[in-house]
Amino acid sequence: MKTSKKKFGIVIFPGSNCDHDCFHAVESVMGQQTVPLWHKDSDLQGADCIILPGGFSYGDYLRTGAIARFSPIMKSVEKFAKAGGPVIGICNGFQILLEAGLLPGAMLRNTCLQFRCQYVNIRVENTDTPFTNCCQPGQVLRIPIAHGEGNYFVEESQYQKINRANQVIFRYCDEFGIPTPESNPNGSLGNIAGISNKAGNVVGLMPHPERASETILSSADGKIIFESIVSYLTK
Amino acid sequence: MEEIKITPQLVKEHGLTEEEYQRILKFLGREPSYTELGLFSVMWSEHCSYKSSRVHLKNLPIRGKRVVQGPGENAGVIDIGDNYAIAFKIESHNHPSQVEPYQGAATGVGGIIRDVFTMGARPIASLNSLRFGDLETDLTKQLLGGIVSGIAGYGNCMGIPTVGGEVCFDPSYAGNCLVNAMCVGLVKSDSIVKAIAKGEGNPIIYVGSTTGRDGIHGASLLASAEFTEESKDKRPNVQVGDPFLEKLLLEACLELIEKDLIVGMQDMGAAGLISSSSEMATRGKSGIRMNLDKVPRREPGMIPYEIMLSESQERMLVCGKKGKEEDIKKIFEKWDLKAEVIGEVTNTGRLEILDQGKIVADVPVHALTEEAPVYNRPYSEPKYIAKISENKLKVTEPKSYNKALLNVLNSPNIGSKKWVYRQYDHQVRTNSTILPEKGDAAVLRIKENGKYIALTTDGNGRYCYLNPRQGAKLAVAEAARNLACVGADALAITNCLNFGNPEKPEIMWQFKEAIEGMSDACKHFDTPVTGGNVSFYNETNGKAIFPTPVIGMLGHSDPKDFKNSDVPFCTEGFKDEGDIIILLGETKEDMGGSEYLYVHKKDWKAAPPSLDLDKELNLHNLLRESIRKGLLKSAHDCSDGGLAVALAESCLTGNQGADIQLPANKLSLAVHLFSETQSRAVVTVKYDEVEALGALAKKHNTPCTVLGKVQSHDLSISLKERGTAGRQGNVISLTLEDMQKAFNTAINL
Amino acid sequence: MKAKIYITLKRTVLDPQGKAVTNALNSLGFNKVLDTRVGRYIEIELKEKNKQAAEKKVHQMCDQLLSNPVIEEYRFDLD
Amino acid sequence: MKAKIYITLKRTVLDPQGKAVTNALNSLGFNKVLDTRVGRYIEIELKEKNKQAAEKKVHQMCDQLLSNPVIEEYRFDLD
Ligand SMILES: Nc1ncnc2c1ncn2[C@@H]1O[C@H](COP(=O)(O)OP(=O)(O)O)[C@@H](O)[C@H]1O
Ligand SMILES: [Mg+2]
Repeated sequence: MKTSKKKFGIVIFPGSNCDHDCFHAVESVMGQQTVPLWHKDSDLQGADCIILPGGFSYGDYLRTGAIARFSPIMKSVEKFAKAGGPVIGICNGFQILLEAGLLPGAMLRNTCLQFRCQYVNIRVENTDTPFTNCCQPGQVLRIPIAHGEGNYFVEESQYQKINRANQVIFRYCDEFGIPTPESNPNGSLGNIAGISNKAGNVVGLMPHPERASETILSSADGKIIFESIVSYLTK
Repeated sequence: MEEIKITPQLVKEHGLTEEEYQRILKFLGREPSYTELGLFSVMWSEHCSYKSSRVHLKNLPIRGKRVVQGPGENAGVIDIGDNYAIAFKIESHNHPSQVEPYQGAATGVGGIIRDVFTMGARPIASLNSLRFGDLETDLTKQLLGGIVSGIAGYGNCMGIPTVGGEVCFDPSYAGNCLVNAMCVGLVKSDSIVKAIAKGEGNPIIYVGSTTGRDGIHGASLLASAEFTEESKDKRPNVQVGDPFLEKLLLEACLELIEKDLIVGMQDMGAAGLISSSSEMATRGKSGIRMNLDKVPRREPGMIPYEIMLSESQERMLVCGKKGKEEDIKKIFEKWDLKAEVIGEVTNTGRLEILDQGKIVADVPVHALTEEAPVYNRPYSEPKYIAKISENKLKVTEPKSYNKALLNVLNSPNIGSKKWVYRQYDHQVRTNSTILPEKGDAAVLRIKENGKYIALTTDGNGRYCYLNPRQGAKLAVAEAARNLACVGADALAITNCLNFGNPEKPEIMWQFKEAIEGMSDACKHFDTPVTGGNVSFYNETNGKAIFPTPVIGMLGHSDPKDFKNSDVPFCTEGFKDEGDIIILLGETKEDMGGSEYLYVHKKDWKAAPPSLDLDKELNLHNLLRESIRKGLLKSAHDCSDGGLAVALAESCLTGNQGADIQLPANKLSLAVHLFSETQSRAVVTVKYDEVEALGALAKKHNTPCTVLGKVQSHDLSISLKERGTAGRQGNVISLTLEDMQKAFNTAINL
Repeated sequence: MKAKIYITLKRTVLDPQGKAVTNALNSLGFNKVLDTRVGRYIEIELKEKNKQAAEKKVHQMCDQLLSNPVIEEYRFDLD
Repeated sequence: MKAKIYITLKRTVLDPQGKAVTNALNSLGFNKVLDTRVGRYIEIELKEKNKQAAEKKVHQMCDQLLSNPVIEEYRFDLD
């Protein structure tokens, strides 16, 4: 019998530390299925969606995400992504996707030069993706960040391109949805909090939706991202 | 290699007294080798042997129905039901942090985390308690910046949320900052691991990072001697932490335990290989034979002395089960770590150390550990104490009460610690239900059994300086009150005792008094001590810090005891306009050591606040019962900074104002607003539940006074009737923005 | 053979760390500091005698791992 | 004048970052990499013509701010 549950593959790199949180959000909160994917393996075990969780893969040594992207599992993730499979990188996962070239741009240190753990507001810029299809256009989500290098950078010409192609998925904003300099916690170019690839099936974001998926954790706004993925996979 | 000759000078340089050396000769029946001298020197150091504190620590209450593991293991363990238990402990890293703030603090965090996972527990939260000199000085800024980023750097990378703590400033800590780090872990009650080595022939396995020359004598010399100019030369001893490696070590060790492959394990912290091996053997009443050729090193040419004493970080010693060596190695390989069998358990009761085929040390294990010297050092009351108890403070009224409140809110001791905690990942693991500054204690859910735990660290060096016995009692009371304010039962404590040089009778007196005060309070609240740490010699150029016992307390809540089981806790912020603000407890004149006097540079050196333990406990029971019945919409401890500060904080946290009508009493207005009388809390209820709370307060024998109501935006405090200061009408009127500005810029580097 | 690799942010990339250091130096009284760029310095010990072979290898290492071409550039010495 | 400053961890100090990079390079197939040390490289633009004066200043900057004498050492070039 075919189960209606969707299978989320959650990659574990040495130094990943939000893997537990993703398992919890997907399994206990969303009631979906999960499978751990060890970085040394290359079998994605039939996962419908891949999550690269947050943490400090390889201690963030050299550059965030720089070493992790060479893991054997990443070759399979790349293939999966090229074939159109949905891949979401959260925080360190986003940094790995950038280093792997699956997403354009690079991360610099936060302009304050400190790690920042705090709630931020982000505006949904594109609802036509597997990760945001349940959101209202312009919807403001309250989700926490926790990173030292989330200052997104890309060359000006490239920035124009991703803007035009609607690849900017989330921007830091104030509570009314306006992307002000004060609401930008890390100096990110254009207040970018999350982007996708051209095809829209690979997304990276610095905020942690898995940390804001239950009201007891001060916000459940992040759940809509997981709901979007499930609804996309169910279609 | 040429054997180094033991001379009286060399013995002295190892911090051993003549009598202690004689004792070594007796145990060995011969002169020690250089290596053996080193072993005794570190194992008998204050830091490892607790030789000055042991006689007093014995007086602490350690028994309780939930205590699974009391003092003596790497961490205490408290039962929380459903086959789950909490392992927790606090530890100091003061001197290393003063020398090298970032790495000192980072490795302090790394060390306490290892203590917890050594027990088989998964670390789920960290806290810390920090003390610095005056924030205005460059040195303090540099230390604060380095230490906070060191704690963040290590804890964030480990994926352990830093959920709480405290930061205080006083010139007494200018040359000797305090960095106390606490870690809390969750363990299945039936898989607690002990730091034990037993079973003849079982392998002794070394895992984790390589051994280098870093940190040799870190424990014995840095932490067991006063801080002088000379200490700076010991800088090469500073260790560098590798949180990434520790994360791998953590995962590997927990996997090891799950697969039931080991007898015991211990981290290599202070005094590295020698302390871990001798302590494990002591607990197992066995011996250990080790071959140093097998120890993985990072530097060539290391001699046995250095290998045994190195304090390189991120290393563990495991006593495996014979025949499981390959399974054990496989797990470490999975995590890209090496495991090396370096010895075995024997039944000789001796520690035998071989290097290149030769025996370089052969000593009875118990001589290093259980039979280390114990001193009942002389103590006497310092002269300043008499002066303090006679001192009557003159509290003058400020020109402007608005300004006075803003001054206190702007004090770095009272003001927002956001600059600190936003650098810590406090949400990873998705259990943090009360975030920093939202309540009086951190509250974490335990997904595994549906229960909640509450955590806090508290200590007040100023109170302890004024009266060490009272100060320690107050610290325990404050911790328990913080837990009561979030609705939790207080279960147990761990403590970190930061004092000066114990060879001085005045310091020893402070220590003994503090222990007795702590002991009284712990008995009263039924919060046994499950472990802790003593840090002596916190002195710079002969001047001691304030005696500073820090209490780390664990609390517990079961949602089924709460009317609203979805939210089994209470936060401190005012919630809705119209809610009624109530003071539980009674305000008296307690200005000794108060922040109000301190901030305004007035004489504060008089008796600290008094404390009636019965009244205090009544308050806690009242808070818990009313929170669990769903009566309270907010609760906030009223102590540091006094009533005015408690009200302002609840306004700021809740983003609401308050309209307060102070009832007149015998107190002068400044005292009424800023007195630090204990056993009080500011709470709110819905307007139609005032009576219900009143009835409960009566039941718990606690005064209950309506102060006013929550309003939007402004804090306004008026005197209802003419008070002794001859005033009436409005005395404080501040907007949220006024207060925010003062509160949020108190610490801003 | 030893490779000494210098990795710096491209001129077009804003360097928040460099800016902070410039400010800090200025406020310490070093008024003549106009600009600071903070980069990475990597020393690699290579078991390789042939300089040309080493050069090729180090280029590969830099391109693949040590530097990120989106934001950084590198140069190196061999000796 | 431009100062190029190289800051490295002292030899006796553990370099976790260097270790991780060595491992990564090895597993990428660069087997001839024996050891890696990761340090910082700082370029400072100075409004100073006198080389000796500049030298003195840069030493001061390194001692006071740029390097951490407890665990690091530095050297620099001027040009
Ligand atoms: N060193 C620290 N680490 C983490 N959190 C801290 C630290 N210091 C203070 N905090 C947090 O900041 C908040 C306010 O601190 P403090 O004023 O000391 O608490 P309290 O008023 O309960 O005594 C608390 O949530 C506390 O846990
Ligand atoms: Mg406070």
